[in-house]
Amino acid sequence: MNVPQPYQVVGRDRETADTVTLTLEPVGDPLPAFRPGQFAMVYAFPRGEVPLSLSGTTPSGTGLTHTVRAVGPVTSALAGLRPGHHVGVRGPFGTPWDLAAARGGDLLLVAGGVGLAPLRPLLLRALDEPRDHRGVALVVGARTPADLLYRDQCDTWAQRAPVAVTVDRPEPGWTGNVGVVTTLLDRVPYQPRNTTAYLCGPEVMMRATARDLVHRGVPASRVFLSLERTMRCGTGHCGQCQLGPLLLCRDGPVVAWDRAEALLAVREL
Amino acid sequence: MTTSAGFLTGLTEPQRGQLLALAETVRFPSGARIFDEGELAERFWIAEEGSVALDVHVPGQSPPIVETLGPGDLVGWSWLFPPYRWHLGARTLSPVTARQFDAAAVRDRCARDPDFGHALTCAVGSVIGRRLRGARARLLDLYGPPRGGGR
Amino acid sequence: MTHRGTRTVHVGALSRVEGEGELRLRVEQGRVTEARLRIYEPPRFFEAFLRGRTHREPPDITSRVCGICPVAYQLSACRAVEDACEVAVTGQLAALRRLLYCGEWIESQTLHIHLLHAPDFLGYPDAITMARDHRADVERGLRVKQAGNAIVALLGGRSIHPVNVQLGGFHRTPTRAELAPLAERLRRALDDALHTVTWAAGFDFPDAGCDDHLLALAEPGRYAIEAGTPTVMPAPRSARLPASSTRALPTSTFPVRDFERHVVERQLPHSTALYSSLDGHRHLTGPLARYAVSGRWLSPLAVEAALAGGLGDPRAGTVCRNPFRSILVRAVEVVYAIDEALRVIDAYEPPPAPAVPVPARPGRGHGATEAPRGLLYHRYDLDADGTVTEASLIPPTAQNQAAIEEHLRRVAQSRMDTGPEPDDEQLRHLCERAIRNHDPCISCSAHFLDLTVERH
Amino acid sequence: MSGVDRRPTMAVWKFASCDGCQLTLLDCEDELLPLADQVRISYFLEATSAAGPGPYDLSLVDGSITTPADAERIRHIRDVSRYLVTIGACATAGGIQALRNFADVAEFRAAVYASPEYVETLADSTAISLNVPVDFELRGCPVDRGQLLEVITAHLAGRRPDISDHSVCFPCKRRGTVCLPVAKGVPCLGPVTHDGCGALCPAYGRGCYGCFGPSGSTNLPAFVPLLRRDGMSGLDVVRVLRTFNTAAPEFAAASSALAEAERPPEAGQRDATGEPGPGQDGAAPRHRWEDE
Amino acid sequence: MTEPTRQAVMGPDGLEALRQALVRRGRTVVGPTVRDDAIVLAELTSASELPFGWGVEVEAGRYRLRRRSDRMAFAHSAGPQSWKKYLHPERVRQWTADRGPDGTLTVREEVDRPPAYAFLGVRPCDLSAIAVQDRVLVGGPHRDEAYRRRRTGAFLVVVECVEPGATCFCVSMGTGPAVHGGHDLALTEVDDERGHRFWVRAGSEAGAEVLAELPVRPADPTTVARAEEAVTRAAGRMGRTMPPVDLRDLMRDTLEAERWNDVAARCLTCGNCTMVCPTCYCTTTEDVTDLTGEHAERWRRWDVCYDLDFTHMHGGTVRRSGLSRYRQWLTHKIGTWHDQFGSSGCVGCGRCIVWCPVAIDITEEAHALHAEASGRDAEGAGAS
Repeated sequence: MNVPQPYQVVGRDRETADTVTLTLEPVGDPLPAFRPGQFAMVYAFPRGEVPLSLSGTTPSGTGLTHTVRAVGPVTSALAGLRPGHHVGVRGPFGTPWDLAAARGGDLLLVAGGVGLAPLRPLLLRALDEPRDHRGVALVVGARTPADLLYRDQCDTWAQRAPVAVTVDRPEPGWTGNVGVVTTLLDRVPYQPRNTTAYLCGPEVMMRATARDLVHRGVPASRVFLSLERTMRCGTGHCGQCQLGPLLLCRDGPVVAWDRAEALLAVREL
Repeated sequence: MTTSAGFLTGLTEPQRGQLLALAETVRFPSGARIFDEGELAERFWIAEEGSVALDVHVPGQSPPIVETLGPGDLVGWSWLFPPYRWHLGARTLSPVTARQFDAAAVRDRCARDPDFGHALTCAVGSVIGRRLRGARARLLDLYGPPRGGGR
Repeated sequence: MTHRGTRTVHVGALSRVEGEGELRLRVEQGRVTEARLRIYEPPRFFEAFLRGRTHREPPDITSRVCGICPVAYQLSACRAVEDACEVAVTGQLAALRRLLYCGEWIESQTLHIHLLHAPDFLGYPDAITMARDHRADVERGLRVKQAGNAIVALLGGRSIHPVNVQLGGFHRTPTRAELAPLAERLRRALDDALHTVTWAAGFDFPDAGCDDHLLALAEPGRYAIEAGTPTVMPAPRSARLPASSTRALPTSTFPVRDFERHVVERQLPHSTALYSSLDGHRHLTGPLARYAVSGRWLSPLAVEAALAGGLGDPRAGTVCRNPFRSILVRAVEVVYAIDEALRVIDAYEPPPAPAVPVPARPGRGHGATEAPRGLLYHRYDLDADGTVTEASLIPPTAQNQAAIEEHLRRVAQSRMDTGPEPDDEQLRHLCERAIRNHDPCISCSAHFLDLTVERH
Repeated sequence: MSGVDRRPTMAVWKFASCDGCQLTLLDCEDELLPLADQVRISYFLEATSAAGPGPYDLSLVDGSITTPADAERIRHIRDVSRYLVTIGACATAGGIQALRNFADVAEFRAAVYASPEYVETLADSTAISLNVPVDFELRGCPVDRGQLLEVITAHLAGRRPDISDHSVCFPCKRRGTVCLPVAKGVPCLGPVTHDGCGALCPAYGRGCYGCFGPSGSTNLPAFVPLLRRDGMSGLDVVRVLRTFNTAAPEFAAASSALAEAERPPEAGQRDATGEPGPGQDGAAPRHRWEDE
Repeated sequence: MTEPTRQAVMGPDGLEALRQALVRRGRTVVGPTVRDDAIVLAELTSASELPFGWGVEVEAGRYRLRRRSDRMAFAHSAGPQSWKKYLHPERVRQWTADRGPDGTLTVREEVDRPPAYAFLGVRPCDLSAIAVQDRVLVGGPHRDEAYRRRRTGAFLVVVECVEPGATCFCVSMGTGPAVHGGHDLALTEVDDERGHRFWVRAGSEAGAEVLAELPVRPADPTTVARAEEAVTRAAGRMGRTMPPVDLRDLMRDTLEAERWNDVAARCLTCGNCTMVCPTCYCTTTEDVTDLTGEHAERWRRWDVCYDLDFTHMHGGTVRRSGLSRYRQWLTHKIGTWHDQFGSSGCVGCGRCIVWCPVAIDITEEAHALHAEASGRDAEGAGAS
């Protein structure tokens, strides 16, 4: 059955001025388990649906965590929800982050803006299973310090793994880095040839980062991007999320750079 | 796209030796002003430890930071091109250790050794290019609220 | 504030009328010396830009003069151009046109009765507020209106600016099967419409009369709608204002082609509408005029409705001259239009072609039909390839404007004469009611009311 | 009604137009009373004598700007409206009265009025959006009832209205109408015209005449030859583009280019499709005071 | 129990018997018929509504109905509509949602009960098109239930093609004019000196059962030979071809070709080609609400990659230019469809050519891209 299942908001954390993280628990039977990188179609009654990537894990195992930025009518409605409110959820859809590709090597996570959200469950899993990898590093770019997601958690993560953060526009009192996210690629430790990179952020930022990483020696097949196009159905039937040969709701959103590079190079593909 | 793994990687081993021979190691405490906008660019640095902020003087504000630099980064390039004046200011955000160069001596060396001069100019050019790309990327305000849609 | 002396009362932005206008009354020492209906609806220059268009275009273009009665414009335009091209549309195509027009009568007259006019009699600012206490009456009106719109939408494609009318007939004619569900709906609407007559008959009507010449099309044998000959019932000779119900007087007629010789438009500074007069007299078109010249041709069911509504027997020559009672005449006309629509549907056989050809030829053509608000006249001059070289449109409200102003003056004066001088607010309310009696279509006249009462 | 009335307020305004678009609201026979339960109709002259004060949550604007006083009035309406929707071709593209933009308005006025000096008007009829910022534009001459309700219900629900910008061909094919130009050689503006009517004319065997204006994606230079193939003269094409959306930029550009190419040696003033007049040479409307 | 008849010959009266046999099975029988100057698909209340003696003349951007000199019912190429009209309807409600007074959300899946269809007169190219849509809509991990309910058990009567149109190229796409399975019954129409008749074969058990109820005679060698000959002859009379190359490679390698500018200058982006295409399946969603806002519905309707909204993201439209939208359609249809669904999306029916108002021809564009690519290869070879 491909209709939204009712979920209840059980937690709501304000991340930034326009972004909140919702924790949802099923009202009835839970949907099949979501893996990091996959997304749900989340329905805000009565306005409509938006695709939202999983942004965290819940202790119950049946819950879902989504971080949503209010940019349109549906996301604004979602961002305005309070515990007890209901939403509809369909999923899981799409490809997960390929964590197996990184086994034994370094993990480099590069996030831009709200792109940190889909990477968070991957980071948490990697931190929980340190023996599977050589190392984990996180690089984060944001517009301003106030736009940084999960700020407190970043500090906690930084105690367990190298975390580098930069902003485009500092605010008074900001003592961290200023500049584009690619300038941080030299500030965290990883062995390029033995690294798997996971990028999520604006497409322009991911393209520049992927090129820089490949230039440094990270294999293109191990640079993963989470791509975005219009999605209506999530089930591969509406045709709207096509990127050349890819149906991003099915063959994505996570796509390796060796596939994505040529596609993203063609304008308006 | 060039790697940004340190300014010196743009030079060959011998050239690197030639350049570093002109350097002395200096230390700045945290919060020290290294240079200021408009001053004559008589020296430049390659950061080894610590963090340097490039900033600009705006009346009535604490100087806004344009970009931060870290280990391996070239601090200052205005010394290479006329009018040899800093177009931004630089101050340390932490204690900084850096290699310091006398600009006139390096320019003189470039003039006498065109191969060295060419290599150094390319290395500085590559840094300028990278900073220009970064500046443009930030100009796009990629993480900002979506625009242009309307519907 | 009430005071004797001279004052100006201004009714800005008339409500529950179609289009924009205002009203100004000048009162000097208890005498209403001037009543002006000022139409500030901006001019749109239809007659100017019709020039240079082809002869096939006036029906669609002139439809846009008025979203309230687009069918009236389309069919007056068709008749005028067909007249110029010497083509007559007859038989089932003519019957379908009448059916379409019945649709517009039903929806437009019902709109006026239930949504615009009735709230005046029951004391509400609008039908929506009225619905709180009289929901069934408002809903009944909406049902009848919907039935009228259903006719226009089926035959015309949509209820406002229908797309299916063309010179010579239609683009596509319906099958009998398509009309069948319409008939079903109209039969239910007929009961509702009869109910509306008796409902409206219960309203409290001020005593009033009018001494205008009455002008309407007449077509012996049936109530004129989409065709007919201009027919005049003169004003009673008596110096006294006639009572609201009078006897019919002998009528005279003139051919449509002579319309502009009899009805002359002139412009006054205060208005973007044009005033017109009939052979130098103030005249009135619309339901009272139609009922006076064509009442005897109403269908038996409509005559019964007229009797039940207290309008007297139109077959015996009873004429209604009370503008306040126009709501009853409209309600009877709605009954007639539904009855007539059912008759047309019953007799319908699909014509062999949806339209007859109307090849261009040079000449002048005249067309007049009975829009819900009154007689609507079009005239076009065509050149050899069918290009329109001159156009003239005379809408009912422009013809009625002088009469409306006179009614306003009298209503206001009568109020002054029969009690304590009313304050501005009371005068405003009274004047707005008086205007709504005529369902003026200001958009049409754009060529129309804020009441300014000057009290000097 | 007891307590605070929390219903959003709605106002309906009229400028130069035939009234048809605001009448569309009264034509929503099934929805009118339920709608009045959800919104307070605060200002709607055609329907009510009770005029509530602003500001208004939702303003529907019918008609185009053609007089100096109206240009002033629309600015006031914008000031007192939270969400302003233009309804119909007049408000959205200047309407048929924008034919004056291509002609000499003084001559037009003289042609209609014996005493033109009494009539105050601007040289151009302009869309509301050329005068004040507009939140949503609903097309059509007249607007479609269903679309009007969609805009209102979407506004009430905080949804984006489901109003497509695509061509009339989309609904035409969806409803299974046989393509008139292809199967019969009948000229049809469907491929360049904005959907909204649901492809009404072709369903009645008539070529679309463009009453919803240009679609979101037109290619008129490629389209005009198709009309010519199907038997229209250059002047016919100019006429059909210059009707109810005459001043819509895409239609105006195509009709002006064609009119220029088709101009007879002596273009008389009687040709309503003649040269582009003042106001067509730039995007911005130029208000000129005709009566001083 | 006797073995059901697998092949036979029947006269034209067999068509009405066939229709009735299908109606007796509770099916809604749909087939071609003449309406509005075209051969359209509609429910048949009598086999006499089939277009006996009607043919069509087609060219790019042009379709005209014409009288034939014979009685053939299926001697016409594809019309303006395809079977997706029934299997993948233009607008379907997917669910309704209500919010209770306590804020609880109830979503009900729409489970409609479509008629059991029987399609009479499916051309082989269109049979392939149905197979293509099967792969798209019910062949993946998620199934489109509205499609599945209509498709499951639809009875398909294929009529082999003996009269291809000037815009046909099923031979290039390997989908016709002969039928190669996937049908319940296959007919081949013959009208010669021996009379007007149909060679009938059953392609399924259900087909065989129906065949057993029809007024047939044993298949005679002459009829079979005439029928096979007519189909073979049709294969040689295709009005169009595709370039004899791997179209998937061609599309992948020509994304930046000059030719796209040329076709973009002509394309109206009106979307007609996708609407008439029997395989184009794209949809968009509508979330509609009632006035109270307490009841909402989700509808799905056909959408088109030519629509600016089709690729609208919060930042704007991805495919803004007409060029990119035409390119998306063509490269998807004959190129990336392979990547996505394991076959071409084009079956060679020619509808997009006929119903394009400005006569853009998919085969001409493919040839031009091929020529441009070949020219470029040649240049490249010369230069090296």
